[in-house]
Amino acid sequence: MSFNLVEIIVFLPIVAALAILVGSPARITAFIAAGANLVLALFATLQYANVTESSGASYYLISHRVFLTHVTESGPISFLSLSFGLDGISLTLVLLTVLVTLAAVWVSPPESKIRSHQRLYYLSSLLISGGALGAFCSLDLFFFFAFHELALIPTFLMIGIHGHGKQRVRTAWKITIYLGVGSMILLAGLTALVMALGGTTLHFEAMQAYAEGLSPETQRWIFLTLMIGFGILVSLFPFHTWAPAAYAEAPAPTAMLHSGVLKKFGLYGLIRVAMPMLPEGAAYWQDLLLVLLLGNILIIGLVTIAQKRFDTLLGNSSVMHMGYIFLGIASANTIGFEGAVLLMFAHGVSIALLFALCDRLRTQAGTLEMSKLGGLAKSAPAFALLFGMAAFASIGLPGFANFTGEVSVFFGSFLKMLEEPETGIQALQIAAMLAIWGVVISAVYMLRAFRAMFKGPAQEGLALTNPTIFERLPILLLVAALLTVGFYPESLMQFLRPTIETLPAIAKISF
Amino acid sequence: MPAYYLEVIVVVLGLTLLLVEAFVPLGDRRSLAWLAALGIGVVLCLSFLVSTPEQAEETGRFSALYATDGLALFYKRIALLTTLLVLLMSADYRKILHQYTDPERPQSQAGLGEFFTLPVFACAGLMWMASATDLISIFVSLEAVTMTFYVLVAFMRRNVGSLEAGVKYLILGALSTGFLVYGITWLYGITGQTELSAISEVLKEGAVSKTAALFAFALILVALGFKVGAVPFQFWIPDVYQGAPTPITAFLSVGSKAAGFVVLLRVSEPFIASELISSNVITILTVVAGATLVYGNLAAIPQNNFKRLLAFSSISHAGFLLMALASTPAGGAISQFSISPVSAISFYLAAYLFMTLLAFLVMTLVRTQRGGESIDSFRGLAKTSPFLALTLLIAMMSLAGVPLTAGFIGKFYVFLLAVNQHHYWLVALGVVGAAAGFYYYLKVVRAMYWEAPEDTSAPAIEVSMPTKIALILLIVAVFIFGLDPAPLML
Amino acid sequence: MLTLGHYLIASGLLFSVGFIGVLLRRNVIIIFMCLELMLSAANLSLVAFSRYNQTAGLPDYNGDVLVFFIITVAAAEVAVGLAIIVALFRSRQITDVTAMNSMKN
Amino acid sequence: MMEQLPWLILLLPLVSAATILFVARRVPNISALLSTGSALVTFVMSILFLGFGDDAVVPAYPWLWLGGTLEKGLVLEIGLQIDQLSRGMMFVVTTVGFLVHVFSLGYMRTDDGKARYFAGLSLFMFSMTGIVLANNFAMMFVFWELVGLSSYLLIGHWFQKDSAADAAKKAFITNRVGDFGFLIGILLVWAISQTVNFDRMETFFAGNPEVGSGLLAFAVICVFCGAVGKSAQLPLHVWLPDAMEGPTPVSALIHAATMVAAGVYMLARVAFLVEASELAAHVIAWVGGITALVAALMALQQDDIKRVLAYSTLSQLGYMVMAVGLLAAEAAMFHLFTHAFFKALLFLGSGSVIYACHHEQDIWKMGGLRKKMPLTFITFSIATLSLMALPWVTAGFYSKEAILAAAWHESAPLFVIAGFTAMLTAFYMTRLVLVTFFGKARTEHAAHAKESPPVMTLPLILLAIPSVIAGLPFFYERVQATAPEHHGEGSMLVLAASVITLIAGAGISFWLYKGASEDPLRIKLLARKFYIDEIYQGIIRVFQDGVATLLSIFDRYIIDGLIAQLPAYATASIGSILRRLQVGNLQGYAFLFALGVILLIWITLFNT
Repeated sequence: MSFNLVEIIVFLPIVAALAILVGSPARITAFIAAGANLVLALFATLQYANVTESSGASYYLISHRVFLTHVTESGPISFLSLSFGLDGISLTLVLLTVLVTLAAVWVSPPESKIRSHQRLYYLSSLLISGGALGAFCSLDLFFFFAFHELALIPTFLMIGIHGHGKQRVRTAWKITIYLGVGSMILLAGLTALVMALGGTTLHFEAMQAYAEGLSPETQRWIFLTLMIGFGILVSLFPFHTWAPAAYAEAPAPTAMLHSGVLKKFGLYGLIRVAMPMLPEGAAYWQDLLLVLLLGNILIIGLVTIAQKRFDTLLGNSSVMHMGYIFLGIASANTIGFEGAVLLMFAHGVSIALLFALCDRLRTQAGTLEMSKLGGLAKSAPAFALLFGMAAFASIGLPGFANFTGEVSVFFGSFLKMLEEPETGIQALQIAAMLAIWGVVISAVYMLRAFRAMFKGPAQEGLALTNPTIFERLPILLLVAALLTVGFYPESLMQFLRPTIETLPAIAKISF
Repeated sequence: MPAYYLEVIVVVLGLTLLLVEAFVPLGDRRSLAWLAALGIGVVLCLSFLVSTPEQAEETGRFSALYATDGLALFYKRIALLTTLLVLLMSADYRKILHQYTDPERPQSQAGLGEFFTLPVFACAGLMWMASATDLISIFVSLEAVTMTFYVLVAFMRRNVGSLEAGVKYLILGALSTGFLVYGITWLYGITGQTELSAISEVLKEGAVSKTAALFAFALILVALGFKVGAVPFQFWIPDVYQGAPTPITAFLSVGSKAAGFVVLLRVSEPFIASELISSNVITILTVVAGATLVYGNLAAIPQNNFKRLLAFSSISHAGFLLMALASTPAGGAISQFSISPVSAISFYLAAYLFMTLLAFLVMTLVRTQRGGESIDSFRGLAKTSPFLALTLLIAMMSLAGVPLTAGFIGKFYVFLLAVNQHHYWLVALGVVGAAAGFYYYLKVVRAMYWEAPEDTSAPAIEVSMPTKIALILLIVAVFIFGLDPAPLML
Repeated sequence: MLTLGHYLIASGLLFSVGFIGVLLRRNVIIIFMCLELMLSAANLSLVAFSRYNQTAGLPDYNGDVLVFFIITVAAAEVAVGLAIIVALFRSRQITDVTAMNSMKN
Repeated sequence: MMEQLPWLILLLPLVSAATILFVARRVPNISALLSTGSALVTFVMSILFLGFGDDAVVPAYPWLWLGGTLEKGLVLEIGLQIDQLSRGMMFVVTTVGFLVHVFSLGYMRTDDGKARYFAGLSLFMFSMTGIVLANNFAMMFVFWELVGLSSYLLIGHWFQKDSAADAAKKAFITNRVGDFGFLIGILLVWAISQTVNFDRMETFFAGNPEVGSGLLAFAVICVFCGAVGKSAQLPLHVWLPDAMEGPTPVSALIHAATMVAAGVYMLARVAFLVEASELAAHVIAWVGGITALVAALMALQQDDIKRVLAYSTLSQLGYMVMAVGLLAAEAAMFHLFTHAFFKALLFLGSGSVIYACHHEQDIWKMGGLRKKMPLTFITFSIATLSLMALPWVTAGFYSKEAILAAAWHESAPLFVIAGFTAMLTAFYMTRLVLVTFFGKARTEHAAHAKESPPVMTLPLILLAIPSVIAGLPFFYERVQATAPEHHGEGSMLVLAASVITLIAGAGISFWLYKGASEDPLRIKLLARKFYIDEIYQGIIRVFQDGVATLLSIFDRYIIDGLIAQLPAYATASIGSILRRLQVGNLQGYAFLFALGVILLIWITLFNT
């Protein structure tokens, strides 16, 4: 029963969670599992790097365990199989998950400080991480969907038990049922897709082979269902109302993992399943997607400006940044997709970083009401510096990964105008121009928050301590990740570019 | 070893148990339960050695009456496993039972013996139903099972609820039998046959008057709908499930529902196969499935008695199962999709067995040691006994259809089938139902994990060894078959 | 000359009388009787069918065999049913069906 | 080795900023010397550059390779362009940068955030060099934002002061608004010319001049937005006066000589774009002209010494932008070149005055400093004369002359505006010098003011030299290839106009402010800066914050209500209705059973 590297990466957190359940010390096991996973992921990246040159296949480090076969005249093909594999996109998202998980476990308080259900605190972070890893690496549509849902109950319990604020029970209910409905709609869409593609297999590549035969009408309504399903999971504009409150009231690790990592599942789903298999459907609904993502950027952007508390501000800002990634996906060309995946990585790391700092602020300063805080930079300059870096990263300052992602998304949305100059400015370009105004909105709310909390005269009775070296390490880890991808984007692009250029049914660069 | 030996052995087991209870001076009646459970266990193992029809030597008239195909064996094992676990539950439940049978004499365990043997006879009836392919044997086996359940439901003489539930179940059960019989007569009248295979030939030729055939099917559907808990006939379920003793509610919700579905599968097959009436049959099945989905899931939302909640949950699962049944390709066409409604329904029922009995096992323990059936009596269970809380959490996750549990794969197949047959309205109702499921299944989880226990001094619930093993096995089953459904696929 | 139709109408009427009896009457015992009425209606139509379904001149006796089964099952049902009704009567001294609604919505 | 030199000049300040931030934070003096050292080295290297002669080709580093091949596909690279335009600008940036560093050694000696200050300065030098040497729009945009960041850090250096924190935030956000337009401009130009590299872009536009005029005009105007944001042209000028909250050397370096000039430099770099679209050039010219006029008007009534100089910078920048708009990019660069020196000198001079008067900035609380601070007075008046464009003697004359000549040739109304602004410039500068240095000391501080230490006066002297000779051909040729010629027709008229305006402006101001102890002119409108700040504040409060609160209510109640709460309420209520169907009594159930049977039979029999 030999285990492939990717399987180890996926099942390590889940096994660690079970170990904690059975009784092994929670924080240490979680630490070991998260650390080991980071090392394994880096090892997989190295292996992936030198494998890429040799063969032209799209997936690497494949493991394939067939559970159900479907007998066809040309012999049995795998209907349901637990198969994992890595390509550029899933590798980037695996790295994101592993990084954020380590940071989340690192930032969680030691068991002594947690009131009750200590084991659950660490167990749920590991389950969410394992679920995300499983979803990102799975090549089988069933397990792609199944692993993602692993995180639903842990989030419910974590927000309910360890969350902050009086409303947390209501918010826990809301996020669970909302995501439950979203995943059920997605399930209906996916089953419709499976059946439309012959219903003989759930494996991505095999399904892709059937994709040509689909008539545009079926493509349209299936893509709409998938878009709504994925949209709810990713807090696309009208379906976003669960996200801000949930992230604000969730405990630090859950907020970090859910907004940083799990939300990328829907986007990954759009890139991996919806766009390649339903190209006409995607083209048909592009205008609707553009309007919704502008809702994300402009309307939720302004709503973020109106927030009085920093954690709800962060929650809304994570909803707003989804708009850019959707813009990358909506442009349906290689540059847009590369920008989208880069932005997924960058936003994941930066929002996790911000939630970690925000949680530390909440524990030390007692409140996150921006009007009550002020002049904290005087008492904790190092913390202010780190917070500044995270804030500027999230509003897209060059040198950080977010800017690289945003720039490629914007270039992607103008690529069509470059390739066919006679078409001139289309809906996509107008949407992109309006979306760029989001850059100003994010600067406004982030700098207002930074100015209100850290600058100005020091307030009496409000002192922040500088983080100790041990506390600083996870934050520096995430900042280092943002800087590496910001200054040297080729570190991720060398994997992303070949994969995205071989993705079927999206426009390539031809000039 | 031909298949019907299994039923014979079970009946003999029941009789010996009665004799032992009558003559052997037993210290504690509970040993009867272990004996019964042991016997049932042995028969379960035997069921794996049963020779399938090819090896069976005699063909004769009997094989028309009694089928030993894969489907029959599958549902026999479901019946045996359910009885085994119900016996386990009743062993735990004897204190409450004793309290309501004759409270004056604390030591005497007068009525207890029958409570352990009747399920064995009911199990024999269920096994027979699984392989009944003739109208007469269907009717007889069905009545045998309902008869035993009448007694079991009304067993707690001193408890008002139990008696009331018994009477309700009796009257409405008898009413549905009346319709069953009338349906059988009409079916026999128009086709002149009583074996299902012969009936399907006659219906395929279509030499029969359409309205008469549909009328016969409607009548039979009334009776089977009642048995399975489909919408227009499900009003008895909440009251009877709440009133009956908890092990019997579990037996009813799993055993009788599974047997009801296997009979429904066998009876509806000829009607769906004949082009003459298949479109009408599919329509009525779709309507009933949709209504059951809506009623089962939505009425469960305001419930706060856990037993009643599980009753509505069993109705909602019946809805999903009917959705699969309604997605059989009409007119006997075979769809290229590799999973047939029969295998989907069988897998769903097996998964349903694991998760529901898991929930009932925990509920029996909480009922006996916390004294309440409402969700509030589960408060703070996570602090007082974390293992039970975790088990109930897993059961609720699986019932709600959270992936990587057997419950989800069941729902996944049902959705696949429904989409394959373009029943998009059913899929939409399924989505709403499953979403509502997320709410009412997690209500108890909230009670367990967030609210503090009412009296913090209550001792932790102690779980006897066999029950603990059963719980662990069921949890493993829920996850294993949630990951790899192959072993349970027909 | 009595044809199959007459018998069917008779058994149909009998069945509906039994059914309406169950709906309207309040006393449990009376309801029980009406249930038996419905079963006997089924027997009547069964016998009629087997009488008129001639196969090569001889009536098809399958229906009659089924009648015997129905009669025995009805008997067993009555035995068990009455036992429960008696137990209910002993514990609550009522036979009125409408009084039994301790469990609702 | 020679082609590695440009990389060194770019990365040295970054290295110094990084070392200060991570290593030398605890030891402020060392970090100060480190930063000044790096400024000196870059200054020396930029002089070496001047001797470069041909344009050395520097290998570019592919920063973000988005697709296609390295040559053909979309590759955003960090490439350095060394031509006479960038060499000249580098000379200006490094000279003023180095002198400001030296001045800061004295000015910031006692500041507690000294290490952070010098790290900010080095970061600024890095970003500014990045903009100057950039050979493509993407890289320029990257450093454009980094310059915005460093100005945010430096303006908000004394972050304890609320006004400084707000000024920094205001500067960054206004710059961001400019960057919004700039990014759209870059993307449109990229879409039109299929490249972001300046050289390839130039060959493209040279190749087909009849490219879509409407789209190109919009694209160029968007690119111009970037310049408006950075060089504080009219709509987005509000941040520059507030930026005076930062330490004075910062104002000198960033808000006089280099950063604000970045916008003009960028327009000069893409002059071919401006030429390609006639409508855009027209817009640019008029925005420049109006900014010059309005800024000069506002400068008349300011009492804070640094605010006067800030508005005068605005007005001079208006001149340069107008020149670019009139397709006279060389004149603009020439004026930028000379203006950098004397405006830096003016700011440093005012810094030395403020330092002497114990951080007093209001000119009416000074007076009579002529005798007490002779050196500062002399250098300050030289720079003032150069700003007022005293003919033949000062550098300012030559460069302003070039712009007036260009205005004369292109459009009469702009020439009139330029002339009138020149007069206003003369007026407010004379007022400034008279009130600050002449008459008697009005406050204690002014009375006890004494000359600043040599470390601060040395840069003043060093800057005074170029303020005079920068305009002369022998100096300018060495730095810029072609000085704009003087002897076109009508140059005599232009000369006469500038002389007349100079005398008129200075005269009136001299007559008004000779020995005045408080400001005789009381024009509320100008003192309150045309109430533009208040108007902007109102717009933000209504359109942004008002709409934001409205939207957040809309979001919490209506969207959430419709999409989440309504369905939840609907299902729950249906649930409770269905639940009441369980009536509890047997007859009820039997009745519902009967109803069910009838319904079932009806559906099976009567519809397909």
